[in-house]
Amino acid sequence: MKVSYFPGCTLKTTAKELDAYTRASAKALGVTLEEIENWQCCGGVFTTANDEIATKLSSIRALTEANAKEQPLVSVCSACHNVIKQTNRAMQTDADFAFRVNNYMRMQSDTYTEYHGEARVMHFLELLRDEIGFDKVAAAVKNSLKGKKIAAYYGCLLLRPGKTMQMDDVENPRIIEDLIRALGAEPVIYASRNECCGGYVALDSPDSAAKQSRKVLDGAISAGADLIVTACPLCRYNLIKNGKSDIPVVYFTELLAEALGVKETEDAQ
Amino acid sequence: MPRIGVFVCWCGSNIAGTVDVSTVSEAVKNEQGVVFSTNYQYMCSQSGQDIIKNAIRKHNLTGIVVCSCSPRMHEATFRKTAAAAGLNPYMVEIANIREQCSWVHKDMLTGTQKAIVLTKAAIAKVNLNSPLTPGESPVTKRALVIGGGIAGIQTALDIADAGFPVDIVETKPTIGGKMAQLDKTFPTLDCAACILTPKMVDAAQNDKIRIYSYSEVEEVNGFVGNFDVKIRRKARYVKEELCTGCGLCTEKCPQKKVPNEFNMGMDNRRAIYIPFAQAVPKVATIDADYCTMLKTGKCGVCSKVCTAGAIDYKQKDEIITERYGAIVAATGFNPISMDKFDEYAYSQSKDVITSLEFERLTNAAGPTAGKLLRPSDGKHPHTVVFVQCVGSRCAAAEKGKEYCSKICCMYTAKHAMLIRDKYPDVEVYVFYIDVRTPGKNFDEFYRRAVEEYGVHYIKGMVGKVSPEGDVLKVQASDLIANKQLHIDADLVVLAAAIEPDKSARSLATMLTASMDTNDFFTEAHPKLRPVESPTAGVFLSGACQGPKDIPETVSQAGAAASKVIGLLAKDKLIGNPCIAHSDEMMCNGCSSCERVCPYGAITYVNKEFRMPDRTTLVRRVASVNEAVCQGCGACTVACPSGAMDLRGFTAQQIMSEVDAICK
Amino acid sequence: MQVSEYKPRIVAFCCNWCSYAGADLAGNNRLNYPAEVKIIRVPCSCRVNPSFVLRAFQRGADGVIICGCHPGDCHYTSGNYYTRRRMAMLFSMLEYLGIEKERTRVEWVSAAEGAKFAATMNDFVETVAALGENKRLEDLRCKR
Amino acid sequence: MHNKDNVTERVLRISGVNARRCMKCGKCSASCPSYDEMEYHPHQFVYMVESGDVEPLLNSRSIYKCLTCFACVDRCPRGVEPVKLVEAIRLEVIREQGANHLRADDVPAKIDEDVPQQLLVSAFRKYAK
Repeated sequence: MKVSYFPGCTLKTTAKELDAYTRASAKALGVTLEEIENWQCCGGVFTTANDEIATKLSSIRALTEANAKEQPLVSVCSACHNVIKQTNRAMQTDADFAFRVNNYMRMQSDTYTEYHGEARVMHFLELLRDEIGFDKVAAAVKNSLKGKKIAAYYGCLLLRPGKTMQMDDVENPRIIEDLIRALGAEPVIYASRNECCGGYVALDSPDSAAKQSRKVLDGAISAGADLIVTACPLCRYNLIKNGKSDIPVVYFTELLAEALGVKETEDAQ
Repeated sequence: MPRIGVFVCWCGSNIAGTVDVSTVSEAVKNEQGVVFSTNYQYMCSQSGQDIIKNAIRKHNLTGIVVCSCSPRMHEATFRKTAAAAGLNPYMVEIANIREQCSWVHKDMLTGTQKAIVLTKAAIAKVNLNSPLTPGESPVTKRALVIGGGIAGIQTALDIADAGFPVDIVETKPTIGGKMAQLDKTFPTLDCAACILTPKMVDAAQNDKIRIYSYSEVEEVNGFVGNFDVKIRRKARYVKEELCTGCGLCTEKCPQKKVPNEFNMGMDNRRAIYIPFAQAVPKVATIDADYCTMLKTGKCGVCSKVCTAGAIDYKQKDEIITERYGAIVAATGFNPISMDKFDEYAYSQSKDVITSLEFERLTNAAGPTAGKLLRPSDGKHPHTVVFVQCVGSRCAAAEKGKEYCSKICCMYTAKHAMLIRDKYPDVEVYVFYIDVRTPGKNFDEFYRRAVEEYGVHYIKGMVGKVSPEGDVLKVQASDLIANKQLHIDADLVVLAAAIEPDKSARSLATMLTASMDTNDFFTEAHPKLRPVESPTAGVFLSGACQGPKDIPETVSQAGAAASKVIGLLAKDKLIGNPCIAHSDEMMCNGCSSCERVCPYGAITYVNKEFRMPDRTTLVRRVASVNEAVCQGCGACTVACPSGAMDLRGFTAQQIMSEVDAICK
Repeated sequence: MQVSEYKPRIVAFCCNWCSYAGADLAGNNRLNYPAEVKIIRVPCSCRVNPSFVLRAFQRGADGVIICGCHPGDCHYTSGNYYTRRRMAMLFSMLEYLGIEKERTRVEWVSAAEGAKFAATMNDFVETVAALGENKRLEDLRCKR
Repeated sequence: MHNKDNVTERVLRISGVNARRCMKCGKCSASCPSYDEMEYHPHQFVYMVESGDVEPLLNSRSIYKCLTCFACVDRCPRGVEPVKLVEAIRLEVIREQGANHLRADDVPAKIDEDVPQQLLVSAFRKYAK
């Protein structure tokens, strides 16, 4: 299948491997990722103020492009996915916002067609679960990760706000655990897996961010994990920075690429 | 031609002080149909009534207008007067010239003019009145109670006590309901079983009461006084009349891994089981989902050990039909699912339990024989956290319930107190939003928990429960101290919101009884008719009408019973003749009236009509059940073809009043 | 002065259980309201067919008010909700036809609200009187 | 005098929050991971906005401590969405008072070479106009 793909700024810089492993795994699973042309940075966080238009337009541009191609819009970075999905939801539910956005976009382009959140926004995890199916993923595994005890770290952006994200049970998610199982490894459940890593506060108050990250790390370590996987470059940065070298933290796509046997291929470089 | 008499009352000076009564009786003399008109000091007095009676006879009156006080005062009086003189009582109209005229106007001219108009309006209406006769229907002197919890048991006992036969239909293998699962009861701390089980035995032994356990209501037809009800008696694969309840089969059954619902799944039972020692009827039931014999045809242990020969693997569901005069819904409640509240980790840790599970945990007949032990490892807990309002007062409909579940504050105080009483070493925290204790001795009870038993009540909610190792890390607000608290708990108890039993909705549909948005049954009037459903002959008992504790349930059960007794005591039901009536020739069968009727009084029938050309035509037309219609008139307005009208308040009559007033 | 001379014709439909009893209570308490208000008793406000309102205007009424039980208190459970919806539609149609919306009103008056009944009627009559006669829908052929 | 009512009104409008729905259960504050970093806690934001007492919030560092993790939104039993109030108040400060909390010049000192882009754009979005 073909899907529209929104990589996001970090995937072109410090998180190049997240992008590469995603592309390699998608290819191995028969999914074509068509990168959105001239995509712009999502802004990192969704602004909840309902009078903010400009900060949401990059999402709108990506959404309308995917919609025109009748493709779902897939991203892999938690933050991009969160911003795009929340923006799309606002287009569906906030008529006033949609009206103003549509007016603005029309001024930019004569060919713009009215948009009300029709596009389907998916995280790469959802693509794996709902479109490909974890059973198919499991069947495609070449190097089983058997014996590894892996802690899934969701953070906040993947799941919340639950009403909008609708990925999984916000308080007791299982999508990454199910993926871990599909790859042959053993998921480790711990309570802080859906708590915030400290996020962007890391810049302003590194200490308070460190406390958050520590809580996550300690939770995963005491539950017996050998490895933490995440979908978010900022989560990974915070966990690695505050985890010293207690436990490795990798992107879930790296794990996927490894299990599918495409980690060392050209696609992943 | 109508012959109408007009009788203007002075009411002493009450009317005559502001209304010139003789001008009124004079002014209407030439109104259409009026053949007699007079005035008198007190029309409601014996001599006043005699004037009316004599005039009816002397002038062959076909209708009368009494200009007097409000019809709410003396309409019944004057209808009786008319009837005594041989006039149909519904040929009487009242012009309210006291409350709505003489008493609210000061000036004689104004009052008199208005009285004349009101009288003319009444005359215009009575011209169009037709004699009405209330319908009658017989009453089957047997009641059905649906649900065998404390509400249903109490209702049945009270009805039986008045001498009427009553059947209880209970979907579970035993009656007793939620109360049978409880340990102690607030605010007296007497044991639930000690006060409930004697009532269960009373019900079983009462020769007026039949208990259909393991049965469900499948279909309801008919109406007040005459409901035909189909009851499905589910196959329990045990002959109820032969089983002695010895329990041998339940000990020998090799299928031991069936979650025991009576203990909220905290231990296991066998595939053949008696829910608890005091079950009524004390009869074994085979759980077809687990029984090896029923599933594979190989086993038969219970049959072998049963000396009474009661096991019957070939038993089938049986449908019985009974006729009842009255039906009481007593379907009760359940705690809501905790799936949507996993911030409390209910599905992640065995040591996070609901309050109903806690009841079983402290019950001497429960899975731990009453010892407070953690479900996960059987260890004694040292810190117990109670969380109130889990799912109650929750505006998100997809998660919880917007209403207050009412019983949680009190049972939590009870639980906290019971722990501190038996195990003073255990620290108990209760997180609450508000403590709501309106009820006799309720607040005193809660204060005792705090002051005498040292339970820590903290205003604030719990944000998250994190199972870490063998502790439950509780993160919560203390709003008074303005602090975030972190407590390491061994056991967390959730006061889950309660909701009506799932069976209530389909039952309401069968009964055409209305429900609110939360699936609680709606009462006929929220203040004045709290135990009656708007559907005649259907009554409400217990938590199916709204959250209730035991004392409230029992008093409502008694109230419902007294309403049932009042109905069954009648030999026949006399209806209100002022009800809807459909002109079948005009009805186009559109169902608009059926949809607005709050009582389900309108049904559609296929009727054969003889056409002018002598052919016959079958048409679907509305038919009003006269015993059920209450005469509100909603259908008359909904009817697009004008077929539906309301007797006593016909469109013609009301328009004639409008015309008279606007002249 | 001229305005106060003019006496509008007001038809008030009152449900038997709440508003008619409220009107009786106004009488019991001797609370005055203008004699122009003439009450028609109906079992429930939902018995009021929009055609009755039209009829009143056709026959020369200057204002029509419908009184029922408070929402949630209807003797017949839900009748007043029907009234509310039906009359909202009717009134907006009437406004479209040129009958000022002040000439029509739905009010909830309970059996205990004698004072509210009188106050409502005083206010309504004053409002309608200020608008003057309704000529828009009056059918002169019906005039005597 | 600073027109308090206008600020409150603006905060309510751009947040789209109905503070009156709050039943003061404190579940937002019980869920907040930044609670101990804050001088005013989520439930106080809601209460203070509801009662028009926004001034202290505008001047508090608490508005920069919110992680926008949406835990308060997901767990609020009344659908109040406290995070939106925090955001609106922060925007009020940044927009109306031009008080950027983060200046580009200060950034190099705060970062290391591994800092993801995402952190910088998020922080600027949250702390600066």
